[in-house]
Amino acid sequence: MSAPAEPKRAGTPSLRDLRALTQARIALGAHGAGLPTGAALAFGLDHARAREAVWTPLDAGAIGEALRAEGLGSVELRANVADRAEYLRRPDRGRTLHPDSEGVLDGLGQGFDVALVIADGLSATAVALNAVPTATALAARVRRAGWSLAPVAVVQQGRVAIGDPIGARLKARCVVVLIGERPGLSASDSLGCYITCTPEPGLPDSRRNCISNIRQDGLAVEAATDQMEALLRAMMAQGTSGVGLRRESLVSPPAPTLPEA
Amino acid sequence: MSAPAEPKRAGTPSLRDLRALTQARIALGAHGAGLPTGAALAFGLDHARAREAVWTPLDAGAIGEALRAEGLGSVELRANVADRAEYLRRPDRGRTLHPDSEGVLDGLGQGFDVALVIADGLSATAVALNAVPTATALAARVRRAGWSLAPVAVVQQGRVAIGDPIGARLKARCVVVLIGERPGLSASDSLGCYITCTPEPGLPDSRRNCISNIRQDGLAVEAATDQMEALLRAMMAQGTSGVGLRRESLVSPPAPTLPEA
Amino acid sequence: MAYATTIEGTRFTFPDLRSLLAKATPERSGDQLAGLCAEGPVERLAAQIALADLPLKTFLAEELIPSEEDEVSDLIARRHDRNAFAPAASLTVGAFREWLLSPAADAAALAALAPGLTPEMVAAVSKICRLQDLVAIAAKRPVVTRFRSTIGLPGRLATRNQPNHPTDSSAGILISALDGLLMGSGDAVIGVNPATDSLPDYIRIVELLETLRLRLNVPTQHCCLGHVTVAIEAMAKGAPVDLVFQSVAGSQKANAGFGVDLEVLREASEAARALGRCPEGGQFMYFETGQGSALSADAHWGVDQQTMEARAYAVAREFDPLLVNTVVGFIGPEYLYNGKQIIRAGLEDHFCGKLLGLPMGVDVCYTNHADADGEDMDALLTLLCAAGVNFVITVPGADDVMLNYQSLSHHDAVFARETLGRPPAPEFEAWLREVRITDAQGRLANAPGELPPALAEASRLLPGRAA
Amino acid sequence: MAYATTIEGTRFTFPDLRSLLAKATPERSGDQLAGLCAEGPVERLAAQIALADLPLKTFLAEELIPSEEDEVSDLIARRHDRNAFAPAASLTVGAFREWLLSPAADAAALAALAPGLTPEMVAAVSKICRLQDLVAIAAKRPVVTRFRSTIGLPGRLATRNQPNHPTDSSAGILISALDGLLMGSGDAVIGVNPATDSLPDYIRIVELLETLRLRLNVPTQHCCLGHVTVAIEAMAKGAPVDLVFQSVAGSQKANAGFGVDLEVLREASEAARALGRCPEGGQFMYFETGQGSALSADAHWGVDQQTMEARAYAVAREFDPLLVNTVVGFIGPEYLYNGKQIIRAGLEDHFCGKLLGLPMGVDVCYTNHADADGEDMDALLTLLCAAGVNFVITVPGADDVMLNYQSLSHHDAVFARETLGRPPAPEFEAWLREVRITDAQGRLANAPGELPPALAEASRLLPGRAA
Ligand code: B12
Ligand code: B12
Repeated sequence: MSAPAEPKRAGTPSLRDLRALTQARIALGAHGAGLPTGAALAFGLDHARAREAVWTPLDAGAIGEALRAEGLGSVELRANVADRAEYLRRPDRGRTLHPDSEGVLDGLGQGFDVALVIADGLSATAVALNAVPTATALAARVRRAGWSLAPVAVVQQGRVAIGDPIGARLKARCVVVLIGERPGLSASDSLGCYITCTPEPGLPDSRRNCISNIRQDGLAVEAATDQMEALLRAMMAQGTSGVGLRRESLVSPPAPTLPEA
Repeated sequence: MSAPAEPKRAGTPSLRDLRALTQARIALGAHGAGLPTGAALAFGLDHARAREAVWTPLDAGAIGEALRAEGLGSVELRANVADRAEYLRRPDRGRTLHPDSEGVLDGLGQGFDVALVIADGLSATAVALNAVPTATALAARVRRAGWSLAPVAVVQQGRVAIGDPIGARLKARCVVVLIGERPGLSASDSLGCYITCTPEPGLPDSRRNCISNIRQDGLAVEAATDQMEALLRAMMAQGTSGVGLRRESLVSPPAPTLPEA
Repeated sequence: MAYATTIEGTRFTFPDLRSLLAKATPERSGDQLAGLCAEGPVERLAAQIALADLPLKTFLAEELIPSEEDEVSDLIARRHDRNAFAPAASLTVGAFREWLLSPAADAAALAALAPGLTPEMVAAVSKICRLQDLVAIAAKRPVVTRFRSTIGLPGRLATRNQPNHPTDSSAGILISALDGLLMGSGDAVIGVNPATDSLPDYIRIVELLETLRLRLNVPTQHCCLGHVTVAIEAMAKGAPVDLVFQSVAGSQKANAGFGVDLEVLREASEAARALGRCPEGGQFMYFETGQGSALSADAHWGVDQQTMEARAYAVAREFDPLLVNTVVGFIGPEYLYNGKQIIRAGLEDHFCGKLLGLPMGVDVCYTNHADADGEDMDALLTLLCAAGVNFVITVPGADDVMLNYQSLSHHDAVFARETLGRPPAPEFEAWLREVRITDAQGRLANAPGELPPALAEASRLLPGRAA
Repeated sequence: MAYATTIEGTRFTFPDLRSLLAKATPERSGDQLAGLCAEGPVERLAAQIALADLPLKTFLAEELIPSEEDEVSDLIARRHDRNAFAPAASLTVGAFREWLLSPAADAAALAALAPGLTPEMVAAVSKICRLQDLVAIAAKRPVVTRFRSTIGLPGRLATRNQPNHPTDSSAGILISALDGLLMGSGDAVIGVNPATDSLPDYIRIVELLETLRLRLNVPTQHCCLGHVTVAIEAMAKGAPVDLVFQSVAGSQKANAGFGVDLEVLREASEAARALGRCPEGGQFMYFETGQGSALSADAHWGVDQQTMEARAYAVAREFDPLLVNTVVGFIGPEYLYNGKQIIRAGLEDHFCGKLLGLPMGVDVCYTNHADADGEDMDALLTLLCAAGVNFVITVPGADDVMLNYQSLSHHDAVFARETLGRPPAPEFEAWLREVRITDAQGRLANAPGELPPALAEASRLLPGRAA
């Protein structure tokens, strides 16, 4: 009385054997149109977890500690948002600094080549896991390139564009925002990187460049910072970023090597 | 380009001419399956209004005043409910008295033939419009029948079964609850009447009798109190109420006279 | 017996079957009111995972409400058919869901299995089904009944024409019924909820509906939805009672709250059969149910409202009904808080009823104290049509002026016919064409409210005309 | 010009057409975010009543965004066809709704009217339509396009197979695409959103998809959803580009936010035509849109998000696309807060697109920061199938592992085929049978993940096998 499980035909391969090639939920099986019960319940549980991840708060202190351990100075800021519920409904507020945070920046000096911002975005988990290693690797490259780096700004309740007022206030040539991407069902640890040249409040997203899916099963930190450095070099050279940036010079990520089946 | 409006055929009547026979939304017309725009928007507006009616608070003071003007004493009580939102989710609480209200009853004496309760239920509007006239007419009948009547209990956030603890505390032979029925789309002024013999907390609804739709375009106050009196007489005689009550003796409402078309 | 599951190191335990079922139920205000629901999504998932692993036959070994104290439990136990159950006897709830979805579970297999299923089994499996599963499975299980019309044939949708009036005015009822017929509604039943509850009114109403039916020769049945005890008295006096109606619930105590028990239902059913109005082999009982009614009567025994609802179907099933209708959004937000809860509950009820072999209809409806609106009903109607619901309720302009709630409009049935492609019962469909209410394509043929010539007869019923 | 209406003594005024439209829009978090929405249900109804009385032609006289400052407005004005509009020229918005619902508005009439309609007109009428109206009207308006498969034929549903991978791994994309094909998904397009944005990756991806298509002989088209400027470069290098993709929005400024304008879209379209891959008379542009993108780019001009969305369709219409896809729940709760808002928005977008003559598909989806779940998607898919949607997106197990959101699963397409009776594009349907992915009834024929013998060829594409 259970769905007929055909004997595996000799010679023809099954996608099930190749599941390691992607995190995607392939070869789940089906009963009529329905998912197997196990897969359906796993989906429900993953959904509950991913929703929780959105609401998990950022431990900014811990990030600051970890940065310090890597020899990086930092300051804590917050966007002009009351709480997480408001954050979700008011992205505009997540793009501006809280009045209390504006003063903090003024004491840091101005005119850096690169400003680095770490913001919770939609996943504090992604930031907790991946922001410090990424920031550390990037800082090393910045130093090697001979650029000046502002103290890292760690922002609560921030959106991508929070980099604009921060970068502008620091009069940075480029601002790099490392931010928690919205949590997915299979991964809530994905970090996004958005880089903007001559940041100022009100810039459109077409003025930024993006590197996405930085996480353990996604883009590795080394490959990601490779791309960041290449983008920064192009921006410094051309004085612009976003769709106007010529990309010829950029390294393309190494072609993924296919595991043997 | 508008839907073909067929010429009215001579001889065959149209329901449109007979709309006065019911408040129901008959002969609205249709475009395909759709309501005419006017009817659709009217529906939306009526829905918004009906939802408002649910949330309108009862002016218990005004009810007390009006009862006094008719020569009826009353007390103000409230059910054990924090606010309207809780009222909607917790009907169990609307069936018990707030601790503050229990003492109020103790000062009123005990052993009445009839206790009368006016409760907001789901429509304070219905109570504001119809409760006092109904209570006044019923009180006159009670007096004429030679029964004793307790001071009227005016209850905020009450459910039908709030009559049980009130009636029990007053040791009333019968309790009559006049309560706002849930507001409909066309009428939010409909009053319900629920009568219970030898009330005590925990009685099932099958132990009550109900007279419903008391309002201007529904059951008239005179006809309603006629039925209430008949029910009370049967209950006093048989010592019970609800599905066990023999109904032969009850008056049936007068057959509605059909208006000429 | 206790049930448990471990999720990422956290152990969740459920002391008994009742709590396992309750915690596995999707969020619902009624279970919150009863204090039975899961604390949050993770506990709910844990319960669903444990429930999926439960052997189906556990429900035969462990009663939710003891038979000794509840005649509904007793009925469920007595009527269970072990032979019919055999093919599913070794399955867990989770594997049962998979089998139900598989092509093996076709109409014949599902019909054969029905007597082997208990309400608790179908309630349990429904709790681990998504809306889509509830639709896909139910769509494979037609349940056909007949009186003067044939209801529940695949691809069709019948309607109850519900011409209520706040004072039961004969003219008001009549004109509303006619309005519905002119919109093509009424093949399941023309059924009036009486505002009054007296015997004379009951008799007056059925006689009125009988006259309407005979004059217009409508191939349908009628009903006054008074209390079953009133129906019994009316039948004794020779009133033309087509269908006997009663609200029923899932425990003896809840039914007592409605003033009924199995005995009185049996008496009513026999009385109706004796009238001989229904053709041999046809059906003539009409039941209504709805999640929350047991809790409302304080008679739920600590069982979640959806399982209690499925138990009500065991009561209905005992009497081979023509129509079973879950009035899903009717009671209010204390049981189903918003459109989302109403939509799911409607599909659950339909699914459970169908698996148990009942001719399920749904009153697609909401009240003004719930957080729901007509658009939620649009969604539910469309989903129910996909699931193959037998019938829905329709009233003029979606507004029931006596019961104070919004059901579907007769217009919505037109939508189901014209857009979703669900014609009414074949006898009624033919009648609609014959009297020219619809054209050859089954579309409404007349200007609103106009009687087609073939119904001139009806005009004589109207006030101010010779009768 | 100001607009006003009086309800029971209270006068409601709306200073201009923009505010009238915004206040008439059903509740939506994006309009709340923009500070444009009605204060409550009564003000909303007042706006809807005033809007219903507005002559349709007002939208020709009064621009929401001035043509002088916005090339989308300019496009709308330039392309408006007064002759086509003539039959509706005298209607109000309310009467237009009634006509759309009436049988007179059949497929031919709706097709003839389309060039006479502007986005603002269809947005306006959608605001006074219930879900059911949106479904019933759209269902009467098939829009058919073709490349290797024919998409949008009445009664059918195509799917985009979306095999995304977080690092664009060739093997990961390939296996996911195959998984989808084995579930019967991919007749609208096999389309990858690249995680990377470099030209070499773009070219690698289209070459990979082209190999897959040729080896299996699948009658479909493929697409890499990179930025249109990258597509132009790739075409210049001779990459096998079937479809040119771009996200578009309803104002010049919003498009600038996406890094595009009409000029670059035209350039891309001409480059793709020059490749000659698409048969004569076929279509090869693919656009995506979604409510909220204009506001997100601070480029909404004080216009509500649903009207802005309809304006994006004017951009799409200019380039005779094969596919237009509204990614309805994709962005997040700041624009569509919950399942209810997503469901309505999906049906509005489909409706508006279809009335304007576009081959509308919908990405039935939600994010984890929205208050929505898979059951809302079940409802939306069922409603969209009733409305005749051209295609939906499907991914393995409903989980897009790169874009971090939940779309439909390939399984949901099986539901649409088997329960809702919507087969795929005829060419693809035949292919599925031929290679034995489906049986004679169109049901899935294989155990999960198993390649049928006819697809043995595919196995050579897999890693670790000879290519
Ligand atoms: C949500 C989203 C969008 C939304 C953004 C609106 C919004 N309010 O969130 C919409 C649908 C509008 C969008 C559009 C596009 N997106 Co997008 N988007 C995403 C997604 C799924 C999540 C982003 C996220 O979580 N951000 C974190 C939160 C906290 O940030 P936020 O401040 O709330 O939102 C900002 C960012 O999302 C940013 N953003 C979003 N997409 C893009 C793309 C680029 C190139 C840039 C610079 C910025 C940017 O704009 C938002 C408003 O400031 C990512 C995938 C991922 N896994 O991250 C792709 C992703 C970032 N987008 C991508 C692309 C290609 C685009 C488009 C260029 C597509 C196109 N061809 O037109 C457009 C243009 C965007 C622009 N404005 O310039 C790519 C970027 C590839 C790359 N390495 O450059 C990604 C990785 C996915 C993909 N492969 O398609 N996108
Ligand atoms: C809601 C409702 C119900 C719900 C009640 C559950 C609930 N929690 O609300 C349900 C669906 C269970 C129900 C069932 C029945 N109802 Co009823 N119900 C109504 C309705 C639509 C609204 C009532 C209302 O607004 N109450 C006000 C609020 C504030 O009260 P409450 O404390 O929250 O709820 C209590 C009352 O609603 C009461 N109640 C509800 N119906 C009935 C019926 C009778 C006879 C009694 C005594 C009490 C009663 O029970 C609730 C719990 O204590 C009315 C129609 C109307 N316009 O009023 C019909 C109405 C009162 N019901 C009616 C009937 C006939 C019944 C049934 C007997 C039907 C049947 N044949 O089985 C059953 C039995 C009820 C019982 N328990 O004894 C008739 C009464 C006719 C009469 N004059 O006696 C009415 C007028 C409608 C109708 N004509 O069908 N009902």
